[in-house]
Amino acid sequence: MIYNIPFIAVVAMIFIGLFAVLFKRNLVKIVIGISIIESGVNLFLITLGYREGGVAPIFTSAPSEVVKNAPGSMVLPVPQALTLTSIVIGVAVLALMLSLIMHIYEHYGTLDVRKIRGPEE
Amino acid sequence: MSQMSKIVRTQSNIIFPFIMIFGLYVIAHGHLTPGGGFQGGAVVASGCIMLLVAYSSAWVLEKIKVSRLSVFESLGALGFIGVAFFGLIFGGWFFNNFLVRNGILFNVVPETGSTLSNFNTAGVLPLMNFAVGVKVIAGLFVIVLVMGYASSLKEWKQ
Amino acid sequence: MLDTFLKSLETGSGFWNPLVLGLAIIIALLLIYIIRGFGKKDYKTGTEQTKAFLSGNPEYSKDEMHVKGKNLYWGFTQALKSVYNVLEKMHNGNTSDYVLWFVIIIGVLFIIIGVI
Amino acid sequence: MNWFELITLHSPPLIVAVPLLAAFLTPLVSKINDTVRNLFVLIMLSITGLLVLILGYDVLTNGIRVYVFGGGAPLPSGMNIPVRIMFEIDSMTIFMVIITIILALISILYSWSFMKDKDGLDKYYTIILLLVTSIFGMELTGDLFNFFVFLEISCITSCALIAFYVNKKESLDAAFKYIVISSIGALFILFAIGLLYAQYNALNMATIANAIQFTFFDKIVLVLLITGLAMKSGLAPMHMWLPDAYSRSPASVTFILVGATLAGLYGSLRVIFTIYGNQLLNTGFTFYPGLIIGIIVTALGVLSIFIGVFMALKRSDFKKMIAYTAVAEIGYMFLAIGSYLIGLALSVPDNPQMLIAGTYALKGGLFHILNDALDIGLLFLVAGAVYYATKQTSLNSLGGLARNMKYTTIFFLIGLLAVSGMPPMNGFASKLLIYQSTYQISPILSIIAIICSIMLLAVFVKVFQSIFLGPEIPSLKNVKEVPKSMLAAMALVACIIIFIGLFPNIIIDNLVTPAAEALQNTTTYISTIVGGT
Repeated sequence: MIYNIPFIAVVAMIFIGLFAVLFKRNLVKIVIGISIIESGVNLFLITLGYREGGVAPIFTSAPSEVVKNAPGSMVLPVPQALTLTSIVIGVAVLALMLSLIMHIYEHYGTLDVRKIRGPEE
Repeated sequence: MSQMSKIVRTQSNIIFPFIMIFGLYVIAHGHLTPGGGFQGGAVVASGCIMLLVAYSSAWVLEKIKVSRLSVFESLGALGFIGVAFFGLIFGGWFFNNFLVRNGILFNVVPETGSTLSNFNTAGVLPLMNFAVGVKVIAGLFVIVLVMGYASSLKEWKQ
Repeated sequence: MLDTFLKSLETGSGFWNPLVLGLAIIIALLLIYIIRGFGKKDYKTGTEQTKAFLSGNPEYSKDEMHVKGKNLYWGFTQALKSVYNVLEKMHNGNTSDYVLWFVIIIGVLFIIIGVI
Repeated sequence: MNWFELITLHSPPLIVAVPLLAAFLTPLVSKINDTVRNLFVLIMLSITGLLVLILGYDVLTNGIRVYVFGGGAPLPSGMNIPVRIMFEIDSMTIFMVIITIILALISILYSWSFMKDKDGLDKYYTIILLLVTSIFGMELTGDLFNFFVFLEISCITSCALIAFYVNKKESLDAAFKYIVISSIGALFILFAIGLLYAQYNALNMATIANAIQFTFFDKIVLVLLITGLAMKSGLAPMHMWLPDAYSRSPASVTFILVGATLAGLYGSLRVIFTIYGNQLLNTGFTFYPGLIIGIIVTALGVLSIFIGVFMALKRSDFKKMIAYTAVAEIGYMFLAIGSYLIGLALSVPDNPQMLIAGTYALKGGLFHILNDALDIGLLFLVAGAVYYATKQTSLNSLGGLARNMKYTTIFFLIGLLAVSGMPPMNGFASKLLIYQSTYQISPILSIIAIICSIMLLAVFVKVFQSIFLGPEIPSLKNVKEVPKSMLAAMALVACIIIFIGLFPNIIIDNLVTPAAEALQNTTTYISTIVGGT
């Protein structure tokens, strides 16, 4: 049970983020919602790699008995690499969205998502 | 537009070198300990952003040109892809780790279970970390600099 | 070499050879040219003979004569107004609603694929 | 002999690396001169095109290629699964890569004069090259996480390009919608990839396809991946970002964005046919999974044909009409793919005609990818030319342009005939394949497809009448023909369209049929990568 709590947190974070994106009207809050979804997915990836009692996945610095006796007792490194990459991408997306919001506020004078639409043509 | 109080500026002056050194350490030891180009670059860039907050973006823009930072960003990316191309030229495969074992630098293959003290390992990874670090420092700093400048312009207009 | 260019396209239950159709188009163009040749060539430009005839009404200015985009298919869109009302409501320009459609599709597919 | 083999060996990473290198060199090169920068971008993309041709020839003659980053065999000693990043190239990849390089080259050629007087052009070229890189990466990679990374790069760069007209508020609006929707879709795709990794401990597509069991989690993954990628490719009812994004970006950008959406389509093809390819006829369920996926995909395809055509008929903005038409064309492809899946599922006991009909549908759908990219692209280029000459795209204020813009009119006529599937053009060949094969699956599908195709013709007759025909409007008296580089780009596309239209067999035999076979033979794909060592 105790090991399922991170997964529950993942689902909860994704739903909180979706709630913010779907029902909040402020653009900045929508962006925050996307950020929360992203954190949930990252938490999911990190949780996947967790092993009970595992050591950090640095091969050369692991205690020698761990390497010899139980090579599987390291935390998986691949999900951590995936999470890092995903965080980097998230930073780029966040910066892009925030700069777009700045321009949008300049042109529309509002941050209400219902009022930000192009002309009907 | 306006700068923050003298206390804040002095504090950031004191703390700035330490942040710089820590960030550069994270970049340099990326192949030995957790961390690497992006993390260290983010630390260094946040140190620069601290200065930006304390001294206002207009002051920073007087000291640093955005176009020069863009050049640095391009150079970082070029360094990364260039190392990959060197792998193709010297090692025979794209992204080949051509320095390990028979290179001039970073050529040692450490024993399993040894300490983390040997800096001279891991082949091209330190070079790539360095390139990514340069790119991230320039990129993140440019983003926040331009954003801060744009918002300060708006305040100034009003 | 020529074979590959002249081969006709098999479509499972039929075939299609664009070159045959190209030949037909050329023949049709020739026929059109011949029929055009029967027309009278001795009309005089600049007189009543080349003016547009609008049942005796005077000709409007060039701007008003042009049938604009909004005038075309008016009857069609008017007849299918109920369909268009729904469609216009779908494309309301609201980002949250667009994301909602995405979430709805995920939910529906979960139900369909998860049940089997 | 040596250098050619070397280039052939290393062409897969170079196809991605050369535009990437060019992208980061462009800001440095543009310090010299504008002309030098344009030439540099064009030359770098031409080199990429050459590499694509070399790789294509190699793959089409010798079969599937695998390139391992860092070198060596795919599997290091003592491992059962590939742990390195790999590029896996089969005929389907080659087909998509060729489409992408055509789009990229023509777009760069077009933007030479189209974007001439704009600011920030060095960044524009950088981002466009990054977008091309990411599309190539999505198509070449054999690694799911890599696919996600390239997908996100394409989202970010497309968003930046859509917002190129920063001073127009509607393009900012479109870009914001696009980045919100596509980043949420991409996050769900990442979640699905994490689920796959949790179950099978692998990120390589072939390894996952080899091990996949179609458990409950696999169903979730299937739903998330298909929905996310279909959203990226603009399938109804998740297409709403597409008309906004297409109609409010510069025409040269839109031309490449078509390629980006088609890369999303390619991703969903990979998911259905490669990752889930062995599970389509899994007998452990009430229905075959392939049948269910096929019905869903077909239904959504028909829906997007319907919505695209109906919305296009009422619009009064030139670019928006074409954008909705693009939605309809995407629907045709999904209709063909769904028909193949239905035919495959129906053929199982003893009904082989269904499989044959389905295979023709698949061929038609794949052929339509190429045709759609060219036709829709040509129409967008024409729309860009009209905008360049008159500074407006509303049908209500244009008219009589055929007098001053003869060549543009001819190119528009070609695009019109091609996109609505009129006989001598390429659109007809692929649509005929789709009609005839879907008729055998279900007659209603093909009837809807034909009627909507006729309505597409009606849409563009409206455009042709109100923009190019009619009396000369006084305010447009001084309109001039567009510059030569734009005309050359449009002429190139038009020539390719007519060539494919006249000799469809050459494309079908050499590119489309190998691609369809590559998609159908999942086992070959898996055994080349996993079973090879």
